[in-house]
Order: sequence, then C-alpha cells, then structure tokens
Amino acid sequence: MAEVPISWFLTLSAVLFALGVAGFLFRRSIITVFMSIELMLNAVNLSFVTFSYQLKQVSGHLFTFFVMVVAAAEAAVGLAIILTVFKNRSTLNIDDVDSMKN
Amino acid sequence: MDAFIVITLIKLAVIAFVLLTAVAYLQWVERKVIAHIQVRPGPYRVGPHGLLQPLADVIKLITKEDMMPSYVNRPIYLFAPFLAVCMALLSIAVIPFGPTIVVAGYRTWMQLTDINIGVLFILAVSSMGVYGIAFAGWASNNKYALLGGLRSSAQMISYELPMALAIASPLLVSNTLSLRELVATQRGSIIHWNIIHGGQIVAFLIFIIAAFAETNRVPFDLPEAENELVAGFHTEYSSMKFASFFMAEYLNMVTVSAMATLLFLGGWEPLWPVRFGSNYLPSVIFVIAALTALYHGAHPAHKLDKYTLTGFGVIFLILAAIFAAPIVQSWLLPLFWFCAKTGGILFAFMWIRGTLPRFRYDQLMGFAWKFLFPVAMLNLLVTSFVVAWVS
Amino acid sequence: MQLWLIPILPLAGFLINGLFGRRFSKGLVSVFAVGSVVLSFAWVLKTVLALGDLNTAYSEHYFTWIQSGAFTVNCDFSIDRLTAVMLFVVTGIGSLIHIYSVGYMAHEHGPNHGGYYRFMAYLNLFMFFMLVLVLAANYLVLFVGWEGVGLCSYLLIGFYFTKKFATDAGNKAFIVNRIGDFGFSLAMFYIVKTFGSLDFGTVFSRAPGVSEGVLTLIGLLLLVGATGKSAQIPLYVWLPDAMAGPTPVSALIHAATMVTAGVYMTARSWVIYTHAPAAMETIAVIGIATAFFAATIGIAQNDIKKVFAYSTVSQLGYMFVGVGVGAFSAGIYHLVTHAFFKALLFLGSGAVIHSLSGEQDLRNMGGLRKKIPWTFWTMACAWVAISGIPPFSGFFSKDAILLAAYHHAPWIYWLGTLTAGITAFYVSRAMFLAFFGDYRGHEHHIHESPPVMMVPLTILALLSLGGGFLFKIPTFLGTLFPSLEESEDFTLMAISVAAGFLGIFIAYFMYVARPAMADSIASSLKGLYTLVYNKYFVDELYDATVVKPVVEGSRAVLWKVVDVGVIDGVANGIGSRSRDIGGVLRLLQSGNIRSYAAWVLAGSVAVIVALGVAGGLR
Amino acid sequence: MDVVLFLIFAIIAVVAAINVVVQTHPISSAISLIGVMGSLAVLYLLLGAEFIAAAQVIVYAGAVMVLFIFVIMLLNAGTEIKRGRSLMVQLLGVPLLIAFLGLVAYFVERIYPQSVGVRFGGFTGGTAQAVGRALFTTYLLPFEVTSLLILIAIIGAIVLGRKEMD
Repeated sequence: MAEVPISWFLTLSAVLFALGVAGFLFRRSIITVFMSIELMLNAVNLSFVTFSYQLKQVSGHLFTFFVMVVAAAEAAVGLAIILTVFKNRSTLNIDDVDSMKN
Repeated sequence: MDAFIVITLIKLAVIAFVLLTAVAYLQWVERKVIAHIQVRPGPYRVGPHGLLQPLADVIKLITKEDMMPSYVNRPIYLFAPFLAVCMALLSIAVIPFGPTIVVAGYRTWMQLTDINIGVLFILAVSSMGVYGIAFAGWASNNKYALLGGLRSSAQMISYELPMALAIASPLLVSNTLSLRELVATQRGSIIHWNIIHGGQIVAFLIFIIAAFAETNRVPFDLPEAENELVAGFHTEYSSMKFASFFMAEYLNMVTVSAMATLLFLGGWEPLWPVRFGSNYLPSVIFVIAALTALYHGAHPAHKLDKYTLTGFGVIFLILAAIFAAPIVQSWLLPLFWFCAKTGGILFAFMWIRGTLPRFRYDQLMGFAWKFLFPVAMLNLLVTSFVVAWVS
Repeated sequence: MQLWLIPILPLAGFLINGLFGRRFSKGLVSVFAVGSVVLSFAWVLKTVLALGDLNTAYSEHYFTWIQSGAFTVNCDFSIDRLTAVMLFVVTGIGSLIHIYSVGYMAHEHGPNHGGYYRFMAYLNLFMFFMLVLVLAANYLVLFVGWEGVGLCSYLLIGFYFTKKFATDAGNKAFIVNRIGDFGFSLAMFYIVKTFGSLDFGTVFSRAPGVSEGVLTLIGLLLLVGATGKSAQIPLYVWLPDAMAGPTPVSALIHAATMVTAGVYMTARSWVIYTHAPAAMETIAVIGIATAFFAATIGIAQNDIKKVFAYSTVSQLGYMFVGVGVGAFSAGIYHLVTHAFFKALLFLGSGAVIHSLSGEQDLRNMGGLRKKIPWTFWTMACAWVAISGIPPFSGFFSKDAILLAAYHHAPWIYWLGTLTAGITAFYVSRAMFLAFFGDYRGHEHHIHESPPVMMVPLTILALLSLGGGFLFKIPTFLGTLFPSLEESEDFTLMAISVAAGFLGIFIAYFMYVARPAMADSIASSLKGLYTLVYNKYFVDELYDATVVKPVVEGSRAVLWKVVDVGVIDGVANGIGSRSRDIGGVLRLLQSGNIRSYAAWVLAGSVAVIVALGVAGGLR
Repeated sequence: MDVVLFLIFAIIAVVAAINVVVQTHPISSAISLIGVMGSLAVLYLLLGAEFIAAAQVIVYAGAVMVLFIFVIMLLNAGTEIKRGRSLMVQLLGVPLLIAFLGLVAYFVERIYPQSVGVRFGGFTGGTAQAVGRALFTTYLLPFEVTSLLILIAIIGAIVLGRKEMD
C-alpha cells in the first residue's frame, strides 16, 4: 500500500495558504476576507499536524488546538467588529473602511 | 478484509432499513400517543388501528408536486434538506446497539463502526446538523424562513454548550470517549448506571433538556412556531424535501435518545442482574401483550378487531417464544434492553409534546445561558472534583 | 540567635505604619511604632544576655549579596562588645524617644494631615537602618545602614515639608553628607583593592601586613565619611540647620545615634588607624578643632536648639579626640554618656518648646524654673553632666578623653579643658536664660508636658546622673581595644573640673547676677561677637567658594552648552529626523487593508528568499 | 488506498478553497470553506490526529462557521460590489503570490525526501488521551492563558455587540 509523501501534505498546506492570501488580497467583502484568514489558519494547522506526524510528537496537535481556540476567539470578536462596522457605516466593502489612512 | 466489508454492508442495510421504518412508525406512534393524551383515537382508517398510515403518508409525500419557489438560491435550497438528513443519519453510524456477537462464524459488533472518539464524533456531526436548517432558512428567500433559520441556529449553538458539558460528566466518570467502553463501565444493574452510580442525575436532566432544544422539539420548537413564523425554516419546502426535514428531526430524536441511553442508562445492560431472571422479562411482557390482544380479539370493539388483534396476539406469542430461546438470547436481549430504554426516552419526547406549552424566544435563550449553562458547568466541576478525589 | 530580628522589628513597624497608618487611629500607630522598638530593645537584651561575655564576635550569615569572581559580599550580622554597647544605646534611647514622640507629636495635623503616622514610620525606618549599620559585619552592609540613616535624616529634617527652611535644611544635610559618602565610597574601593574583601574580620586581620601609606590613605578617606556623618570640620555645617526637624528627631538622630555613627565607624576600624598614626593625628586635630570652634559659636546663639546643636558638634569633636589619641574606649564612653545627657537636653528643650507652644528663642524665655519645675530639674541633671561636674556621667567620659589626650599631646588637653569651660559656660547660659530671671515671653498658658514625655525625661535624667559610674564602658571594652598606660592624675582632673565650675560661675555672674553685663561685653567686643554670632561666616564662605561656583558653572556650561546644545540638540534632532522619515513612510499608509496585506506578503517572500539564500532551509 | 484518500480529499480541499476565493457571494464562500474544513478533518484522521479532527469539525465547522453564516444571514450580505480596483494590489499581489507558492513548494520538495511517507495508523499519539495529557501537563500554562484569552474575547464581543454602542 503506497504511502503518501509528507511533502504532499505540506504542499497542499502551502496551496491552501496561498489561496487564503489570494482571497485576502483580491476580495472586497470583509466577511470573505475574514474567511480567507480562517483558510490560512487551517492551512497552517495542516502543516502543524503533518510535522507532528513526521516527528512522532503530539506537540503539533497542541499548537493546532491553540490555533483553533484563538481562531474561535478571533471569530467572535472579529464578527462583532464586522457587525459594528456595518451598523455604523452600512458597508461591508473593505476598501470603504479606510479612515486610518495618512 | 472482504468479510469485514460484506458484514459492514449487511449491517448497513439492516440498520438503514430498520431505522427508516422505525422513523416512519415513530411518527405514527407519536400521533397515537398525542391522540390518546388528548382522548381521541388518532389515525385509525388506514390499516388496522391506522397501522398503514405511515405508508400512506410516504406515498402522499412522494407523489406530491415538488414546488420550487422562485427567487430561491437554488443549489443551497436543494442542498439543505439533503444535508439535514445526512447529518442525522451519520451519527447513527457510531452508536452501538449491543455487545459483540457471533453470526455465522464471524465476530462482529452490533454497531456500524466503533471509533475511539465516538462521543466527539456525535458531537461534531450534531454540530453540523444546524447547517441544514440555517441554509434552508436562508435559501428560501422568505422572511419567516430566514427568522426560523436564524432562531434555530442560535438555539442549537446555545444548547450545544450545556449538552457538551452534560456529556462530559459521565465521560469523566467512565474515563473513556468510546461508546462501547462507556457501556462496559456501566455493566451490571441499574445501580451501576452512570445516572445512579456516577451521580449524574443532574447531567442527565440537563442532557435531556438540551436534547429537546437541539431537536427543536416542544417546548423548544421555536424555529417552527406556527403562530409566529408560519412553519419556520421549512415554510417553502414541500413534498419529499419537506419529508426530509421531518425525517431528520425524528432521526435526531432517535440519536439523542440512544445517546442518553448509552451515556446515562447503561446502554444494553439489563435493568437488574441476569441471575435474578431479567432474561425472561421480554418473554413475560410479550406473553402479557399477547394475552391482552387475544382477550380483546375475543371481545372485539370493532368489526375487524376480531382478526387483527388475534393475529397480533399470535405474533406476540411467537415473539415471546423467540425471546425465550437461548440461542438468540445473547444478541436479542441486549437489543431489547437498548430499544426499551431508547423507546422510553422517545415516549417522554412525545409525552412532553402533548402536555407542555412553548417557551418564548428570549426565555429560551435566557434559560440556556443563565440557568442550564451554569448548572452544567457546576455539575462538571463537582464531578471532576469527585472523580479526582476517588481516583 | 536571630540577630536579624533586631532590625527587622522596626522595619515591620515601618511597613505596617507606612502602608496602613493612614487608616489607623493614633493609638494603633503608637502601639506599632513604640512596640516594635521596645521589642527590639528586649531582643537586644535577651541576645546579649544569652551570648554571655562576648569576648569574641558572634556572627550570623544570611545570604550572599554580591558574588563576582573571587570577590564576595555577604549579608552578615555580627555582634561583639562594641556592637552590644551601640545596640543598647540605639534601642534604649530610641525606645525612650519613641515614647516621648507619642506625646510630642500628638498634635501633629494641619497642613500635613496624617503627619503622625508618617513621622512614626520614618522614625522606625531610621531605627532599622541604624541597627543595620551597627550590626553590619562588613563595610558594605554598614554603608547600607549609613546611607539609610542619611535618608531618614533627610526625610525627618524636611518633615515639615510645607516650610521652605525645613526642606532647605534637609537638602543641605543630604548634599553635605554626599561629600562624606563620596569619601567613604572611595575608602571602600581602596579597601577592596587592597584586601580583596570588605569583611571586618578579613580586613583587620590582614591590615598589619599592609604598608602604612595605604592604610593612612584608607583611614583619611574613611575620616572624610566620618566628618560628614558626624558633623566635623569642615562638613559640620548641616547639623545646626538640621534642627528644623521635630525635636525628638534632633534628640535621636542628630544627637544620640546617627551623628555618632562616624565615631562608631572610626572605632570599629581601629586596627587600620592604629597602623596609620598620621590618620589618627588628623582625627585628633580635627576633633579638638571642631570641639573648640563649635563651642565658641554656641556662646552666641539665641535659639535654644541651635545652642545644643553646636554643643553636639563640639561634643562629637571630643569623641573624635578620644578616638584620635588612641583612647577608643574613652571615645565610645563619651558617646554613651553624651547620648544620655544630650538626648535629655534636646528632649528637655523640646518639653520647654512644647510648654511655650513653639517658642525657641532664649530671649523670650526666662523664669521657667517655677513654671515647669519637673522639666527644669531633669534638664539640670543634663546640665551638670555636660559641664563635667563629678560624679555625674559627663565627668567620667570627658575626663577619660582629656587624660588620654594629655598623654598624647598636652596642647590638646589644654585646648580641651578650655573647651570644657566654654561648654559649661554656654550650657549654663542657656539654662539661666531659660529658667532663671523673669519671664520675657508672651505665652501665658505655660504648662508641664504630659507624663508620656516626662517619663523618658526622668529616665534619661537618672542615666545622665548615674550613667558614668553605672556603665564602666572602658572596662567593658577593655578586651576589645588596645589598652593605654593611663595613670590617674588628680591634678589634671581637678583642672578640668575647675574649668567646668568656672564656666558655670561666669555664666551665673553674667546672666543672673548682672544681667546687663552680657550685652556690655558683647558691645565692647563687637567685632568678635559679630564673628561668633554669625558662626564665623562659614556658611557664607562655603556659599562663595563652593556653592556659587557650582551653581554658576552649571548654569553657564551644563545648562547653556551641554543641555541646550548637546542633549536638546540630539533629542530634537532625532525627533525631527524621525518625522522626516515618517513623512516618507506615511505614503505607504494608504488605509487600504489589502495593500497592507500585499506588503506583508512581500515581506514573507523576502524572508523565505533570505532563508533560502542563507541556507536556513536545508 | 491512503494515496487515493489523500488525493480525493486534497482535491476537494483545493477546489473548495478556490471556490472560497472566486465565489462572489459570501454564503457560497462560507459553504466552500466548510468543505475545506471537512476535508482537512479527514486528512487529520489520515495523519493520526483523531482528536484534532473531531475538534476541527466541532470548533471550526460547528461553531466558527456557524457564526459566519449567522452574521451573513443577519447582515443579509449580498454579492460584493466591484468598483475602484486597487491597481497596486493586483500588480504586487499576483507575482508575489506566485513567487510565494513557488518558493514554498520548491523548498518543501527539496527538504522533504519522497521516501518519508504518511500511512494511516503510522502515528497513534494523537488520541484524545494523549492530547489531553500533554495539554494538562506540558502545555498547562498556554492552556490557562488561552482560557483567559477566550474570556477577554467574550467580553470584547459582548461590549462590541451591545446596543448602546455610541
């Protein structure tokens, strides 16, 4: 039974990460941008779990676990921020939220 | 390997058939129970005592015109009921009905698959179940449906927390995540069950309450509160798609009842030890049922009862004989106990539906966060201290 | 033996009162403040009794404070006979003065509300540092106590911080002491360089093998420190001004304990000094010069506390003479008796001031003998003691010093005897002006002070009277210091006693019998009087030679050139350059989140490339 | 078998991820993201991380994404409006992205030899028991800190979500 090379997992992780970055860069909806961040986090998690397999240690799982928890906390706060932004500016376009410029 | 696949496929077929039939008849049972609570006969026309009513319903639903409302988000609208049923069926896969048995020389479990994170799997799948309802509500492009979907998703994530905490307590007591081992630690009689032995009566009550909310049942059936939201998230659904949601609800009921049985009520373990004759209880019950049926067959209230009830009496007698046969007892008895306990809880679902009024929405959320969640937390804390103290 | 308990108790008192005293009632503050010191005294008593004859030093090691290469400084306490004497003086007098303060500071509120607990906390903190100083087993721990008491002195002189003269006096004390501490620090550096250790035991055991020149240098540098702390020429100027603090502070810190730290330190370093005769000679000369000089100033002062302040400077000079001529035990003897009678004089003058509701000027007193007899009689005990009238305490110690001085160099003896006469004169003058004649003041509700103040006064009065033959300090310390071949010389003794009586008599003649005479003498010797009255213009001299140049130099060079030109230039330059760079970088801050993300991505690509180039990804 | 499983779910993940990026409607993106997460959970199982797989579904798919869907439904977020192209992002982003992916893939292929492979059951240290043991011993402090973080996040979300926000 053929084994899956470790590098495939890592490459998959890189591809997902790059797609997350692409979403972040090219999308305008704040919600989609936020989801792109989650996608990147997931890609990183995959790397962690893969490393954990390679090193035969459980540590990578723990890092993944913490990333998940932080992502959950981030989602709670981030979505609350999105709600507030929408309430105050009635827009979900990320380019319209630029009052910090200059 | 091949045998494993074949056996699994056979089990799959059997379980799917039995379960889907059971779900169809669960609906009949519910209508009957509520009817009797309200002192009316219930379904009575199709078949003896309305026994063929489910069949008629299925035919009706399949042959109904499948309405496709305009301005719906078509892919998601179609995807939602599918998802709901899928998730409901998925969790059955890891629920064990009985111990290891030997059939035709092959050892196998009375379970589709045993994974050592069974409880987590069920939690994961049930947490996915909310999507079906949320998507259905959103894709319908209908404000009642949307509100129903929103309500239901909020309700389900809210009640998932106390439910998970309530599940954690017996897991702590039994020190496993595998559903089989969970049952193994409750072996013996009623005093060894987690509800008694582990002192998990509070967790059991929280679990049941949360289960009512998770399955959107009375008194927590806000998503489909017809006086406020027409029919809630499935307002725009008809025909088989509507039936899918219906089926998902009943499947979820079965799942949570089975979970409660496994977690708190000792799974397929008998009520009292075998050495005091618990093996003969099913036979006794069936004999009593048969005698009752035969008596009523002899003194029929209706014209047809003379034949149907007598027939049932004979069937019950045969069943009693089967249960008394030592050869099949090893796998039939656990099944009996499991079904009896699960059925009991399912009966409670119907009983409560027939008697309790509905909550208001803010009461519902307040109850989850301000009462159920703290109590579950406290229960978990106390349990963990006790477990740490004992071990 | 838990030596650490001795200083820790007052520290605990300080912490409790300092942190929570604001919420405590006055009674509770008093209980903690006085209780901690009295307990400390009790523990000293128990410790000394338990340790027996103390012929050899008993030390305790607590922890290693500094370790650097072969050089180690431990936090050690040790106790020998000298320390025991000092411990009794510090905790004993300290307890009495704490009790006294309860009465004296009772009305402390007004502009600095809550002054009472603050005062008590400072006093306890002072006790802690003083005890650390005394118990120290090496120079560095001693220095901790040394600096700590300096800090407390500063805090307590400036206790009435709403009055400018008080804060100025505090600053003056602190700054003048810095000069002395600078000398002390240099001495410590030199000790480390020479001996490789700061432990008393190590230093003193190795001292005989070190060249005289080095020891002289160390001795002189230590002396600089001692002159600062003990108010000797040329650094005595802070002590008279320190009277701006509350009177119990003057009694405890600026008469009985802290200012004697220099004497204690010098006596503690006797091994170094005995091997450096030139340094010893310097001590003796500075001591006798200070004694005489300060005594003459004391004649012309009108502030009762100033009189006693100069008296303190003068008496400290005596102690230095004792140490300088090699009579270490006599110096310590005088330290102890001086602690009794000078604390008494200050506390008594405090009681007088208390009775007169704050009046300090002798010219506004008079005839108080009848009105506050108890205060008068206790102060009279101190009066006879400081005047060297036998058989009271001052007589024994002063006589021991003068005797040793005569054997060392007769001129010191003669000048010392003259100073003794002057001392008797000005103390008598103060007493006569305050307690005899007619009342010249305006306050009419003159009353005896409360018992809580009078009890310490009485105890100190008994000690002043009998302390001389009760505590035979020279005999007790005889095993510690090298003994001098002293023969009792009744002629010398008689001469010094006669000088004391003469001083008292002249004062009686001038201020009681012929009150007009003082003024006529003052006017006939107008130039001399003005000179003495203005304290020989030393403060003005220092002001012109040291303070002014420093201030002007700071203003012209440090402020105008260094601060404005260099420091401000650098700071402003960095600021404006940053702003320029920021102006360029601001263009990147478009507010567009996605462009930020693009830059982040560019950065991560750069990092990966850099890692790949550097070979980190292998 | 393992390779087949990997390929199936990797392809699902990549396709779903592409879908996340290219779909113009947030809810389609969200559904696609759920797909990515689900397939990643399967890959975790393949890597022997059964607890993490379950947590992935429960936390990500079951909680985080529900929140997303919830917000999308609440705000009734529609298809995003195309206007005002950010030229710099396009110019900078595309080549950088390609460079990033290329470099990472290159280094990964170079660092990790093909001989080291993943096989189902090759690592059994990812059970709930093992993770829990590590969590409550080695990683206790991070765990507690994380709980604090969650508390702060809850408070932050409540503060942000209050009605009297002004």
